[in-house]
Amino acid sequence: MTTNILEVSGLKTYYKTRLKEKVFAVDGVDFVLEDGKTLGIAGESGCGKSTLALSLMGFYFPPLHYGSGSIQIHGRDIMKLSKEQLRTQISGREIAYIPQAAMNALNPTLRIIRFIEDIMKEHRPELTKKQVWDMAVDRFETLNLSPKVLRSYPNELSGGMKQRTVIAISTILNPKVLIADEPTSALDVTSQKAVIKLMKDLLDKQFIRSLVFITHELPLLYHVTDDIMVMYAGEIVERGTAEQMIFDPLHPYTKKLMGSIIVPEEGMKGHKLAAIPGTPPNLKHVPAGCRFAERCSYAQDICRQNNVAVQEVEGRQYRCHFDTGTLKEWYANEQS
Amino acid sequence: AGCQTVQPPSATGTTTPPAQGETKPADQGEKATEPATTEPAANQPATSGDAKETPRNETLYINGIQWGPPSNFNLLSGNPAFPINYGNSRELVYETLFMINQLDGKLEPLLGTKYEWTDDMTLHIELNKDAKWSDGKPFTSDDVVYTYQLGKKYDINWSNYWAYIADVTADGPNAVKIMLNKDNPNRLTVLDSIELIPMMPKHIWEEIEKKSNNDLATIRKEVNANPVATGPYKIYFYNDQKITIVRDDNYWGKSLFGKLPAPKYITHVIYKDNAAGDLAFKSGQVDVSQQFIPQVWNMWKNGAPIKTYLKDAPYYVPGSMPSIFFNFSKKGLDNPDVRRAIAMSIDYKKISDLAMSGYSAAMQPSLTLNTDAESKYVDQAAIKSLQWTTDVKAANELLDSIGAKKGKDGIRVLNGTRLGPFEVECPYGWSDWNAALEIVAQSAKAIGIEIRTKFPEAPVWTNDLQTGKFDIIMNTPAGGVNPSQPWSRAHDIMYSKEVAPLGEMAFWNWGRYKNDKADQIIDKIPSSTDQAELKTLYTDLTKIWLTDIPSIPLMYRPWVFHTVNESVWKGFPVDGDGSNIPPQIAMDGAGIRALYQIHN
Amino acid sequence: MNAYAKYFVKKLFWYLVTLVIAVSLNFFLPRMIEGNPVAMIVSQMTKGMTDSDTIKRVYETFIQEFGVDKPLWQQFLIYVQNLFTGNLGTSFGLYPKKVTDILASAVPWTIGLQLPAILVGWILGNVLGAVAAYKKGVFDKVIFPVALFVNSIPFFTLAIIMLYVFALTLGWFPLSGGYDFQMIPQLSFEFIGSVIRHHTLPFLSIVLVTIGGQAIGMREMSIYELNADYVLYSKLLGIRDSRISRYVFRNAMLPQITGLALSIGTMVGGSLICEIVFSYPGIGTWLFTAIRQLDYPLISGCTLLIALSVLLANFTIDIIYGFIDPRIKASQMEDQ
Amino acid sequence: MSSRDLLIRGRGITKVFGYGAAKTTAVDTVDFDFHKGEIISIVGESGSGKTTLAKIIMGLLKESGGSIDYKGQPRVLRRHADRKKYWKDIQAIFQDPFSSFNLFQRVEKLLLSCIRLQGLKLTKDEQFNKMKEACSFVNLKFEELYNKYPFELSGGQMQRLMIARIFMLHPKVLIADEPTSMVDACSRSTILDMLLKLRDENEMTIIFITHDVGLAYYVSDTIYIMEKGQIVERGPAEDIILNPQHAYTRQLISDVPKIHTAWDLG
Amino acid sequence: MKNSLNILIKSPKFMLGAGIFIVMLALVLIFPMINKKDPLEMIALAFQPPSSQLWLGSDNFGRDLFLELMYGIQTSIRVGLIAGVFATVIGLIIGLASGYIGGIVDNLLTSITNIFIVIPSFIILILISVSINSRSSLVTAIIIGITSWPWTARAVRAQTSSLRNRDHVHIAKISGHSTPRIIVFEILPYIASYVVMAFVLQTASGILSEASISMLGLGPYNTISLGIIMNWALVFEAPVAGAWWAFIPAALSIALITFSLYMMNTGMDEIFNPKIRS
Ligand SMILES: Nc1ncnc2c1ncn2[C@@H]1O[C@H](COP(=O)(O)OP(=O)(O)OP(=O)(O)O)[C@@H](O)[C@H]1O
Ligand SMILES: Nc1ncnc2c1ncn2[C@@H]1O[C@H](COP(=O)(O)OP(=O)(O)OP(=O)(O)O)[C@@H](O)[C@H]1O
Ligand SMILES: [Mg+2]
Ligand SMILES: [Mg+2]
Repeated sequence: MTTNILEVSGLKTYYKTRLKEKVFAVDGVDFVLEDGKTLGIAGESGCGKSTLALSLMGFYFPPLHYGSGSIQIHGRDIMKLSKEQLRTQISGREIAYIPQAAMNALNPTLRIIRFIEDIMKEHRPELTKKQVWDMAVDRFETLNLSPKVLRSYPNELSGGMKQRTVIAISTILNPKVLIADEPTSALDVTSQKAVIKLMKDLLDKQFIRSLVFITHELPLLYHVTDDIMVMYAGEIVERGTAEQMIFDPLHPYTKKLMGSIIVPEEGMKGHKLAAIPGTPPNLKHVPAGCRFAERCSYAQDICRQNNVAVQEVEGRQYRCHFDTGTLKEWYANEQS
Repeated sequence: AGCQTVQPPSATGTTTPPAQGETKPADQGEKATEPATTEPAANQPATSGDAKETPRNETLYINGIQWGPPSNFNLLSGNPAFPINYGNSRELVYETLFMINQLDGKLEPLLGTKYEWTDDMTLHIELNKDAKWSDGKPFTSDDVVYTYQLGKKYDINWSNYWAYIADVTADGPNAVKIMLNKDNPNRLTVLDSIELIPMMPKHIWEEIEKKSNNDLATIRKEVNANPVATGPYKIYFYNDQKITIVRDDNYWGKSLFGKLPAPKYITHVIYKDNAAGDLAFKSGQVDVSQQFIPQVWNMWKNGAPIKTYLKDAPYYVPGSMPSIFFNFSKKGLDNPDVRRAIAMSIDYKKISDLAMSGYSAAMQPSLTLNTDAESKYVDQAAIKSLQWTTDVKAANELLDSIGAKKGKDGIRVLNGTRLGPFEVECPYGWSDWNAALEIVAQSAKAIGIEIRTKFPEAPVWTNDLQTGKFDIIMNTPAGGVNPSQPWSRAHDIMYSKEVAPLGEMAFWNWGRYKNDKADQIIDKIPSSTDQAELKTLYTDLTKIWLTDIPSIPLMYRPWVFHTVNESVWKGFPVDGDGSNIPPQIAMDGAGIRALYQIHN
Repeated sequence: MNAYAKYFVKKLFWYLVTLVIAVSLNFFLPRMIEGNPVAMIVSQMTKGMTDSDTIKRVYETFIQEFGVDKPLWQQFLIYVQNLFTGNLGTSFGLYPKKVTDILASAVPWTIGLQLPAILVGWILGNVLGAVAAYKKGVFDKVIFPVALFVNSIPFFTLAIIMLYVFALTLGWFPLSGGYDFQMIPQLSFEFIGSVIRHHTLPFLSIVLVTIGGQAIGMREMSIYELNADYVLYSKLLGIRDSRISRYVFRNAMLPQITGLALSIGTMVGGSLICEIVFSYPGIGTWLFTAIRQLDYPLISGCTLLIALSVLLANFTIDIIYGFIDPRIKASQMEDQ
Repeated sequence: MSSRDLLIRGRGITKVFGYGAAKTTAVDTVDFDFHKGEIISIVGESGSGKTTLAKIIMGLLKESGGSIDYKGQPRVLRRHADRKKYWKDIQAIFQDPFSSFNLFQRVEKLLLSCIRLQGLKLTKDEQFNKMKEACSFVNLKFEELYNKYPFELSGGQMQRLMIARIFMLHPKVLIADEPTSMVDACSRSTILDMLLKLRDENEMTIIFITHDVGLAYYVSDTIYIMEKGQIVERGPAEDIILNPQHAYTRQLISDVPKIHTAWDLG
Repeated sequence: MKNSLNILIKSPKFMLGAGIFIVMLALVLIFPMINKKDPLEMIALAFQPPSSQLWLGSDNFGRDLFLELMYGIQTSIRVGLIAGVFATVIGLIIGLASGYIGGIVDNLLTSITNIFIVIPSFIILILISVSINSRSSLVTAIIIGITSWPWTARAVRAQTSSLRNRDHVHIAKISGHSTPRIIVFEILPYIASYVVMAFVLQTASGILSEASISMLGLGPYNTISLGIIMNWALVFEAPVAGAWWAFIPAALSIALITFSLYMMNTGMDEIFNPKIRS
């Protein structure tokens, strides 16, 4: 029997700019994550992926502010907890985070092991230094990192090592949910592969139960996650299994996105890429109606007027006025 | 070699390391073998109980004589520290034959009892038989002869007297004869010498000479931390912040003065600047101040027991005449009418009021000071018509009359030469002089002459002064109170013989003024004995000076300031107390008598 | 480490070059002044003399003794030669004192005054700056501008105002000097007490200005550090604020060590004004007197001491720095 | 393809940074032959020397060894005039769009300077039209952009503007150093399409620098695989990708996640 | 840029600083036009306390201190500005040359800069001031300027050498632009805000330096500056005489000007720096 480990509903968060305007970068997001499942989030740059990741942590630092909605971990709404409860009970233990820029995520003047000790002092104060050391060595070794790394300063590590170190640190408390914000974007393909393997290992060994993986690299998500969500302008536009999303997209935006994938495979050369004209809307003034309408080649008047509700078909959700049949027909026509 | 700091043994008898870390302890032993220190009291406080500080009521604090830290107490070094400094007939440690009294110009007996001219060329001096050195040895004519001879042997402070002296010989153990040089007889300077040359012990310095192979450069390096001398005090302690001397209770002069001086200790505190010294003086930490204190009357406004020699302005007895000198090679300034116009434009009252806080009496331009001792040399009525007073209108008229017309900028042009900008120069920080020159510059503006002030560092000023690198420069011609005044002042202002050309160093007549008549008179005065003749000579000389105006005196200034704070020591001499003790800060010349008069 | 050693060898070389230039400047700059220090001494010696020949002879003996008759470059060679034997020459103004003796007597006073003052001022300034950045509010809006204002008062003026207010008007502290004039230096409680009482006011004045300067720098650094990624990451791992602010404080403070090094290095030179105002018997007072008297050997001696201390402090800090802050070490290596 | 004219030829190009122990050989005896109208990709992992090689070709870095012929003649860059002449034919697009723009110059000024660079004397209207044409070519509305500062644009817009610039300049050679590394997949395909279009219209030689094997395969005629400063394999794109010979090439291709073939994580 | 100017105006720190500075500047520029008297004229007795005629009393020369203060502030600001310009321009040129040209030139210039940083500038300032014969306020300002450029040079160099590797500079190069053009159009705008801030700081420290060396008696001759007013007050022991008015107003003026400049700098820093960092 599956339980929902993470349940998000109606989450809205915004940035307050210097000129006091509100920019809703996450604008009414609902989703559930089942225990033991992995979820990918994809989308164009600036669509709010990183903001969503941060918002899920329950901590808000200016200029990011909480708007409304709930985030439940094992049915417990973390937005209703006090800051102190959140810090001691949730952060790092229940839900952990891998930042987008792992390069700067580590205190440059602290040896890795000292940082781990500090984390343990907060969450597992009963452990001795020796126990912490053993634990860290153990974990680092499973991630193919030599214990020497523990004694290093961050700047003594290469980019790939730093990335893996951050992953190790984020998961050292065996959090239930791990949120990884583009953990491989700064790495070359070889290191990327190593990191992916590592995350898979962590899941296999059940150090983490569930994973939210954020990236704009669709082929990567295809291999890593069970489900994929596509975000556009602060909203979720479609969700389905990885298989479905890559080979059978419903939403026109997803469709275009999949059309722009380039991989070194036979037949790729000369294959016509799908181009999306224009740029995503400015989140300061989102257009009424479907946010993608402006760039959508199938858009009709109703798209620009009415708000679009999420449709659910066979366990898949998508945010479009048109039913699956219409969409599939259009896509088929295009093919020919 | 020499020990630089004298350390008093501490109360417990162990030697404490000196705070300044300058001393090589080994030197102590070396010193002890010298005859100079056979008397152990020389560097030990007399009371051995608590030696941490000298008791306030037994110590006289003074300031304003020594500015830098003391470097040595060697008269031959050229720059000995307080209380040895040469040139002020200082009588605390070394003593002179006679003491000058600033008030009446008379020489009072000290080591010498009597002097007389036995003939035109011979000065006979009798010495005090009681006098002895602090190591107990008697003071004899040999010491006097030796001291004079040192000046012949080496280039030292009193070497120049040998230009006028043929020989100095002993006349028995207690008398000496000084023979004048036939080619250059100068009675005045010889009289200077007997009140200025400090007597040095032959038995000590012969040794030092021998040790140094008669090489002056080596002798100069002798610190002489425990000088053997005849005076009432001995060096007790010194470092960079103060010099303390202690009374020699075996002082021979007890017989001369009838008692010992009152203060057991005299401490000169070395302040970094006037302000620090004045503050200390105001608060009673200093008893006698030789500093220029602006608006001294403020000091006693609140009833503080502070006094000057004179109760009212000018408060101090004048002793010198700081003046500005013109460079005779500068176009514009070479015109006597321009110089006269400047002289007439200057607001002397303002200089006295603002620069000197009123310490200078009304200006009566002359080569003499307006004191009883000097003014008698000149026929005042004869020079009256030539003397200038502040009169801007007349100055302007004078300039108009010689055809110096004002240009667009308000500055006059004389025969194509713009009158200005001329720089007027004196060392920075000599505040009364700085202010005086600011007033000169302002005054000149009113008659269309542009004068700018320039206040460089003292060595730069010295250099400019001597090499003639100036337009107008301020300096005191022959300061000091001694028997050769006002001759030496006139000499410094006007004498052109032996003066190096511009660019080389001149030691007087810095503006390179030249007047043969004046030279003749200056040559003649020192050998003249007839008072009437002297008066004519001085009057003629003054007339030349008033006509040519090579210099303009800006103020009368005391040679030494003498302000006392009587919160600890009382009974300092003041004008009209009948004591006839001159305000020579209780340690120069006859002023030393004050030390016997003061009390707690 | 090898590269690191090389870095220092290179650094050392440049410090030596700097030293050579400083020594030359120290020698030539004062001698550019168009004055004649010997004439000064001689005019003092020949007071009242009316015979030019004698005066000239006196003058020439001194010229020879000080060697100022030789061409400048020859004097320089002699000077450098003497330097190697530790001989800084004889002072003109304090003839026949040795320059080394004068310096030796002054250095303890200067260090005794400056070192504690700089350290205390530095620590207080850093704390104030950090608190202003972290707590904001009163600290940022009131205390910080006040520190800035104090820093805007010329030190000379500040010291004099303090002197008149606290010493003259209120009489809390003595006016000037290193100790009571009645006293004779020795190791007794009274004397040490006196030294301390005289020490307080100059000490406080230095502390006051040091605080302002350091607080400004520290505040800026702290604000910068507070925005660093590692702060967010540490928070999301549940590390408590107090510990994070320790990270920030430490990281912001490390660059401030340069400031400390510079102050310690310029201590001897920086003491000038304070010592002049309080008539404190240190190097600064000596230097100034020497300049006033054109006492070449003493000027060169003082400035040499100053240059040496600055170089030494910088070099030491360069070395220490590399060990305590890995970031600096990395950038030092990059410099190569 | 060999039938085409040889445009740039490099032999034994080497670049050494630093000296002594700190010496790194960033480019190590590299040979290359670029033809007119050819699209070449240089592929390699981070630090393999791609950018260094590109800069040498651009004439921004001086090679430590080897020789480059341009249009059959040895390339001379000694004097500023020589360089100016060479640079007339060459243009570049750099990796980071944010650093490629002078943030203090408006878009309009950037494009105007291209017109000036070509030495064209145009009236205001002509200038306007030309700029508008360039922008519409890359799918941008000039009217909306011209008085904006670069930091008011999105990354994708910046990249496209850079290409509009190339379109106005018509260089003979374009060197594009990871021109799409900072943009996401959708913008990437737009940009690539435009570049290909440019080549077709102008017979332009394009040198692509990238670490993305898929992209190299998609756009290029010829691929050079670079590892540690050396070219380990070169040839037609199809051959290299579908039939890699060198072990390094094989590994590179296998490390890329694909969608039709399994991704071996073992 | 208009945008950042707008934001600057919103910064209370900057506005406070600019306000104080402009008010002072206006006062000292306008007052001498109304009161045309010669500030050097000695019209009263020494150290007269403030009264209705002499608003700030008289100094040791009997001059009107308020009038002197007006001219003194003018001179001080002028000296500060000239020193600031010199320091900034020298620092900018050396920093740009060393950062942009690189290589041996960079090594050489950097070493020179470091040497100047290490050799205490205040001491050099004093030594040069002593050695110079004719000290006008211009000469003083220039001396201050040429002893205080190294920090600017260092910072400009750091920024330039990172800007040099920015791609738009490469593009400009490939476009055949000349080096001066590249420096002026591609590099200068980026460091402009920093240079303005450095200039403000240098001006402030120039004013402080002038005050310090004038108070040591090494300032210009024949002018009035705030430092010189304080110097005379000290030389004539105004504090001993209780004449606070000869000293405190000048001290406050300096503090106020410098403070206003510091505030402007802090305000600008908060506005400009995030941009430089991002
Ligand atoms: N500090 C901020 N202040 C104001 N707006 C911000 C801030 N940070 C981000 N935004 C805006 O929020 C939106 C979402 O940003 P976010 O970083 O979440 O995007 P993303 O999907 O993670 O993009 P990327 O793929 O580039 O990482 C963007 O449009 C951006 O302009
Ligand atoms: N200016 C330089 N000084 C010293 N070494 C350099 C310099 N530029 C590059 N290198 C070195 O040369 C090698 C190749 O660098 P290059 O930038 O050409 O790699 P790249 O293939 O472009 O890598 P990336 O994909 O990360 O851009 C690297 O090891 C780098 O450290
Ligand atoms: Mg993101
Ligand atoms: Mg690269």
